[in-house]
Amino acid sequence: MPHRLLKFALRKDHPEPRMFRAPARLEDEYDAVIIGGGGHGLAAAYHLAKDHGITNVAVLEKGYLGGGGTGRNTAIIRSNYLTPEGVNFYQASVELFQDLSRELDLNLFYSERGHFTLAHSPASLRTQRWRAEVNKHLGIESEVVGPEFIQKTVPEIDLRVGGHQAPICGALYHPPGAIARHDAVAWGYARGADRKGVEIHQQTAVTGIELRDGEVAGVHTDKGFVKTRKVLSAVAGWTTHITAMIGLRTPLVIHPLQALVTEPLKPWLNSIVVSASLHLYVSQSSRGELVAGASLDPYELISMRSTLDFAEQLGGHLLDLFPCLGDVKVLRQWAGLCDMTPDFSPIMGTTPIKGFYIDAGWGTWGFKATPICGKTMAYTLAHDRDHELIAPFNLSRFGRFELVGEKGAASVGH
Amino acid sequence: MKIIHCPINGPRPLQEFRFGGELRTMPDPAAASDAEWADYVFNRRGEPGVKREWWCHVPSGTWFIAERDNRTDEFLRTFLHGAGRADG
Amino acid sequence: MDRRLPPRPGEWIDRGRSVEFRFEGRTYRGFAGDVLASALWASDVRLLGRSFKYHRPRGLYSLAGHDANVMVEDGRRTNLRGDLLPIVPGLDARSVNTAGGLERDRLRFMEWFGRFLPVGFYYKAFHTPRLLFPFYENNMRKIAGLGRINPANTPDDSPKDYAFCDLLVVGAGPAGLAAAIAAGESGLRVLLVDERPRPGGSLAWQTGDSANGPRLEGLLARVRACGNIELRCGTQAGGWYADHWIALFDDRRLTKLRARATLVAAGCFEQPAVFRNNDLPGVMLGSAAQRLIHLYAVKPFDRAVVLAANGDGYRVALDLHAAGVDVAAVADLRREGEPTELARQVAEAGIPVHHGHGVGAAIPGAGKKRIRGATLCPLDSAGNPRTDRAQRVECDGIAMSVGWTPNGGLISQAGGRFVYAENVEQLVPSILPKGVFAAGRANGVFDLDDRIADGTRAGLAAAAHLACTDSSTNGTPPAGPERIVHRGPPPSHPFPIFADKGKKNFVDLDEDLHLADFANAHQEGYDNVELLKRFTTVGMGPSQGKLSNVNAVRILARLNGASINDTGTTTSRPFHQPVSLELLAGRRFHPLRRTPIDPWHARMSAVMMHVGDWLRPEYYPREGRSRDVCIHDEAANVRRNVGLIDVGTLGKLRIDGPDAAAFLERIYTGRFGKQAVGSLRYGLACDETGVIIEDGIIARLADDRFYVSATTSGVAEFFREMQRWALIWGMDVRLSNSTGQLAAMNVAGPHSREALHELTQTDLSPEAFPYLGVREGTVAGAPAILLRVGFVGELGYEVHVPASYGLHVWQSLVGAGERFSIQPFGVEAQRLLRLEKGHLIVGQDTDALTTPDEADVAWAIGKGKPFFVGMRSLEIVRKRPLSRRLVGLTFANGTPLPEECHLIIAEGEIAGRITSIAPNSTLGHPIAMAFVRPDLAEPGTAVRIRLDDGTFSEGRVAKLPFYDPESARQR
Amino acid sequence: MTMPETPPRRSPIHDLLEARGAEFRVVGGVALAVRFPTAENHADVPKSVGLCDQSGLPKLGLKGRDAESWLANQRVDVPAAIYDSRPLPDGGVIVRFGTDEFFLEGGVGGEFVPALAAELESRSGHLYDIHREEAAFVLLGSRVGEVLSQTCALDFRALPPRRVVFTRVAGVSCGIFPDSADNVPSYRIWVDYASAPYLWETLVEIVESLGGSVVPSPRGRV
Repeated sequence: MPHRLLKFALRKDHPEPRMFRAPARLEDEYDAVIIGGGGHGLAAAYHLAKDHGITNVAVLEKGYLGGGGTGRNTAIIRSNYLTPEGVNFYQASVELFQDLSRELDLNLFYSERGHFTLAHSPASLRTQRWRAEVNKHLGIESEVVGPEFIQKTVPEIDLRVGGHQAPICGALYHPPGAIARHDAVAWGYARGADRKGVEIHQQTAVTGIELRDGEVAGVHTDKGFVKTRKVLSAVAGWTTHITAMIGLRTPLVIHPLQALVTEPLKPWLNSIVVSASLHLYVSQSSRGELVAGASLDPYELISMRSTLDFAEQLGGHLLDLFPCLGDVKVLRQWAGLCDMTPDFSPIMGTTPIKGFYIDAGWGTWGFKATPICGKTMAYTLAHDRDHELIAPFNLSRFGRFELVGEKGAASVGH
Repeated sequence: MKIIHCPINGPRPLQEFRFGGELRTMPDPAAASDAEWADYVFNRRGEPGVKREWWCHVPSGTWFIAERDNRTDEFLRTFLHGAGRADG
Repeated sequence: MDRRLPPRPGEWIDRGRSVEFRFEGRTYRGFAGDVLASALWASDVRLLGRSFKYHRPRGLYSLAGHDANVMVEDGRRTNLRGDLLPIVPGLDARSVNTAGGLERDRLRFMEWFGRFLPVGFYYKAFHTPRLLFPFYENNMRKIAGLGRINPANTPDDSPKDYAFCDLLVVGAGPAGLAAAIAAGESGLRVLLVDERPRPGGSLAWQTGDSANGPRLEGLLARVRACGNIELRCGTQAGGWYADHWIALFDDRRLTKLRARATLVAAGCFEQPAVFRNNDLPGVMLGSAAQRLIHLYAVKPFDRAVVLAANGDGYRVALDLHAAGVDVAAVADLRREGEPTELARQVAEAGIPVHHGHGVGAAIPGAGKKRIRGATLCPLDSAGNPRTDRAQRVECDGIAMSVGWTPNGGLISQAGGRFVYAENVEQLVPSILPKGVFAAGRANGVFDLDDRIADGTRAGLAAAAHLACTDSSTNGTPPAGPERIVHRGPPPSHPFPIFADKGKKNFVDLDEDLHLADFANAHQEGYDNVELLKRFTTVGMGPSQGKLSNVNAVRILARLNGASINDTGTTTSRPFHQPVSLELLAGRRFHPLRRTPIDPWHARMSAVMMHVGDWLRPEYYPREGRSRDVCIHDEAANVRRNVGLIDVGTLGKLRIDGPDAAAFLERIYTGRFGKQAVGSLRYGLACDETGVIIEDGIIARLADDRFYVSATTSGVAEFFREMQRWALIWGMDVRLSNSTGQLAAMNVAGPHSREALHELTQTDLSPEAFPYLGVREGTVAGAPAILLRVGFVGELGYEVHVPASYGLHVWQSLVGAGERFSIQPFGVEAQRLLRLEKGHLIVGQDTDALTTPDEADVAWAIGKGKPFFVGMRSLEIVRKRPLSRRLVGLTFANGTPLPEECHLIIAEGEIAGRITSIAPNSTLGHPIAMAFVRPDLAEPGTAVRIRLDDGTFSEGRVAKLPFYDPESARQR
Repeated sequence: MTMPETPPRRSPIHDLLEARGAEFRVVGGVALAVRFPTAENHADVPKSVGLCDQSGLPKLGLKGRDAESWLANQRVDVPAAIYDSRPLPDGGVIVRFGTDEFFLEGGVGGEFVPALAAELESRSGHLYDIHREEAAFVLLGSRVGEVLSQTCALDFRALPPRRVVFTRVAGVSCGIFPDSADNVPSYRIWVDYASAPYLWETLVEIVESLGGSVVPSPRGRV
């Protein structure tokens, strides 16, 4: 029995201190203001303090910690991307994740499950091989596997997909693919940043950004104005709201992404299973629930409403793949917001506006990048220069028509 | 499921429609600078608010324009391309 | 011992039909109409399940579908709610989530661990050392979870329905019935649903008054009398979606309802009190006891204590008394007690009432499998129990009637808001979205007559609303009768929560959360309702917090010293009750498209492959020949004799009108203005970023009539874009997508001319009908468009005819080609032939970023054109040096061959990618197409390709095409 | 060289009907299923629901600025509003699909549409004929509504008669034409030739689950 638990048992009162303070009021000035108290913003705050000694930092969250994409995604972590730029970036993130529970002294339930991307056609198998080869070239565990391997690893899968659609002819298999307890990632970074002196202000909404001669001079909030020369926008699905405040044009459009969770079941599904052509991804949480999602909603919307269409489609596709789940009950459906880019790669780093830094374009793949975004964006703020890992993702790439083609031959992310 | 009022086919469920993205005006390719052209090709007005968008009723192949609030998903009005110009 | 009561009016069981079933391996009897929990309770079984975390004994609690601890599996299905599951003959139910059965569950030791497992403990332990976590997690996962999946199970694909009505009324209780009648009688098409198997709602069980039976009958009679009300029982409104799109679930199917307005009269969920051991079998909601008595005729206890904070509790006491239960005491949390008539009746029944008292604890019996007593404690001024002055009462049951919360999930899903109202000490709807109405207890109205009046009011309001939305002007409806406001003392207690040193007073039974957990979470900084929910997981269990969220918010509000309204509530999401995947999925439609030649392919037992929605012949298998050999032979026969392929899936478009040529010049990269009538040109199309998205053949039939082919999987989207561009540019063109309307086949090979000649009057001589020509004529009597194309690099004709003639023409060609040994060939042979010819396939040899320069098809771009889609972007792209180019590769026979998408490696860097490969071409050696770095694009350059196993294959860059460079054969 | 006769047009579900043992007769160049071996006869249909194939009837699509005037010159009664219809002399129907787009379907054995098509040879101006080869299925009987409510998200009780609606049935785009006659609810479904076998098999399954059946094509429109 870990000593931590004994400690709880033997103390009469509850021994745990607050994980993060609730500062009474905003200071007049900060060295940096981070908009967004999700995983990315909190990780950036943590690394600003830890790596660069910049602690006079305020994280402004209009709602509650991890209430956006961090708390709404399906917590899949992987690095089997298509472009070398993407693979290197996400691999650095996976490596940070693997040691993050220790680093933050919080059990994030980082659980390596193995990640299948199913191929239902020779064309999609080609794309999977493309990914596998790029991955292997960069030292990532990733390979194309045949139907037999899939069946052996996940016996419940019906490779014929019900018989009315193209059968499964193989998959990209990525053993390090993992899931984690997403909320805890935000809490852990919040505690870490808080202990290093960062101020976290929840229920504090940014209402404007003050520019002087085209440079950031401060931030207006519903709790008053604060001076600062550096602002990081780390609000994913709410980015267009922030960029509109300073007239910064980007390719970002917001789409909802929906997910659902079933009643808890005894463990049976150990892998993460993704099927692009069925618009489906599913894993089983450590609580036993099946957590499943689909591809983006088909039109722009900055609202987190649910649709029945989604639940019907996903229910159908789950049964196409796992016919034995007919009796399994869906508890709850919900939605999050995805800030999509044309090339399915993020938009990170410096912008034409001095002092305004952006961490956006997280679409459906933001959670897995949390640690590396924190590290690289902190570096970028500290040095006012893009960290080399994120240089390819600078907003300026569109002006140069130098896209980072994660879309490949077009397939869904997650 | 949303109901969308197609100017030709009347009120229909969302599943009969396809979203066509924001209504954009192309700058004169000859006159536009590279930067202006890239802005036209890639950048979008993605911020919250009422937008003019293309929608297509698939079964009948009818393209039309909708004014929609992308926060509430409320369709304020729909009209055929060109018809909307007169009144703004 | 049989706890069944004598027959009573309105009971839901059919005593004529006795049902034998099994639970945990033992046989019991009940009646048709019983649910598992009622039938077991009737047989004096009280241990019905174990809890999620501590495996504490749990019994019947709400009997309203929220008893998440009473979950069973029946051999096919799992996680079935014991308080919803009807018993049927042969039912063999076993409790989920036990180790070695319910009685002696080996996991009951978990409770002893409880003190070691504070809230969120798992975040704080097991993660170090890192290597051990997988071991810990494995065991945690085994302990967590409820039922097991049944791998042998197969889903029923029950059909789904669409339905339509003016007004949906949710809940067939007094308010709902009255609302439906009011709306129906004012002419609306009303659908009235209730999740219970019979209508009546609380009239059927709560108000115990003998007048209620007739009263219910009266309301139901009016519903029946009114022609336009449809009543559906056993139907839950699972979720509200945009524009009154509502998911209705019964036990068989999902009905997708489109209503014009929604009226929620779904009543309330009774809320438990929190005290020590408030979770043990025998402690239940007052409404559960009443449901047992009135619906299932089961005597809940022998000796009971009623914990009351409202008149409903006194009603419960009287019902228990009438059912022969010895009611030992009513503990009324209210110092002033019950002001109504009920107080007198209870006194007359000789039931002792203790004002200002609460229950300090339930006293467990052996193994905690039932209770044997309760401690009654006076409450101090702060409302805390004085345990020092506790008096002990023997009893085997405690019924709790301390308050309610509205069943308003649909209202908040529709965007409505709730506010905490002091006059009822609970949430009531404050903002109702347009077209959404609330009535009855869901609306904070509790008196029976008031509820009926409120239902009528809401029904009329809905009618008025729809009436004036009809008369176009979406003005607000005329105000109906005044909103009815609750009179008398509040039906809910503001804080029915009693602290206890130990950790056995449960707030959330699904998740085994007790009071201390909330204080601890709060101390750690989870002081916001959403954070608290996520950290403690309160409300995340199977009953989705229906019995715990309200108390959780009350606790948090106290901890924050804030009001309920400032503390807020968590948002309700679909579904009202969990819904099985097979109901959600229902019957699925998988549309498939087939060409007119499909029956013939079937007769030849061709191997079909899915291409988008289409089925196409991949190849035609032959006895004793491998797939590769068949494909190779099909291709070889095209080169040697003549082959026939079904290309009916190709996009087939008509572009007509005065501006047709000008339009095509804007869509495609090439020039068509001067294209001669009767001729073909290759068409290449880019998107606005300059990326290749389509290619095809453009045939000019007349000055103002073009016939255009497009790719199988791209045509639908591409045609839609064409339609949009035509609108934007305001050009005078008529666009038609005839893809499915026309059959198309390609007869290709040295003998194709002779074969076709038999069937047409069109002059096929090279002079009259040269390569890249198009003619309109007839083939085998059918009107046809003939196109001389060279996709596979041989003399060939594409024959396009109306679909209804397709099979006839195909068969005629097969017949006419017989003496030239014509053979069908499939998609794979065609891929091989076109590869030999160096023709790219968009989507295989190009990707999401490929430009014409990279694909080496810049020749297809018309020089000096003023505009085409993507042109301006290509100008910008061309300012950068080219990063890759599509080239041909040849391989020496015997070398290990790469597969498509294997990478070309140069100086340890990625320098390209195989896009297409043909291991056994008709050229006698393997060939491929690949992207390579421009410095490697020179013909003759050797490139190394890494294979799966890390070894390398070597190929040489070759000039395209590989086959017949002068294109002599196809002329 | 001998030129074959113009062959009979073939329904996209010809083989499926054949498999049911249908007897065919060529009426006006169309192979129509006129009898089935089983007791599937018309009489019961109104009580439940019948499904009938009328594909292969002569069709014609016309587009262009001059389409309307040309039709008028051919003495065709041209519907005024989009999706409105008018009967054709041979029992067929003409529907306006757009401002200057029309769809004509001849009646069983009717000669009107083929004759009209022949006239097109001598056309002039902006008039374009488009191949129309939609399959045509007829759903009829008192339980038609149940078939539609399982496959289509439209409230058919709210639709005006003899006006075409374009919607989706069982996931495929269709034109639906309510042409109920003598109190027998009836809907004509036009669907892409390539999707027809799928839609037919789907509808047959549902029709039979409701106690209905496949019925032979009557002479003329139901």
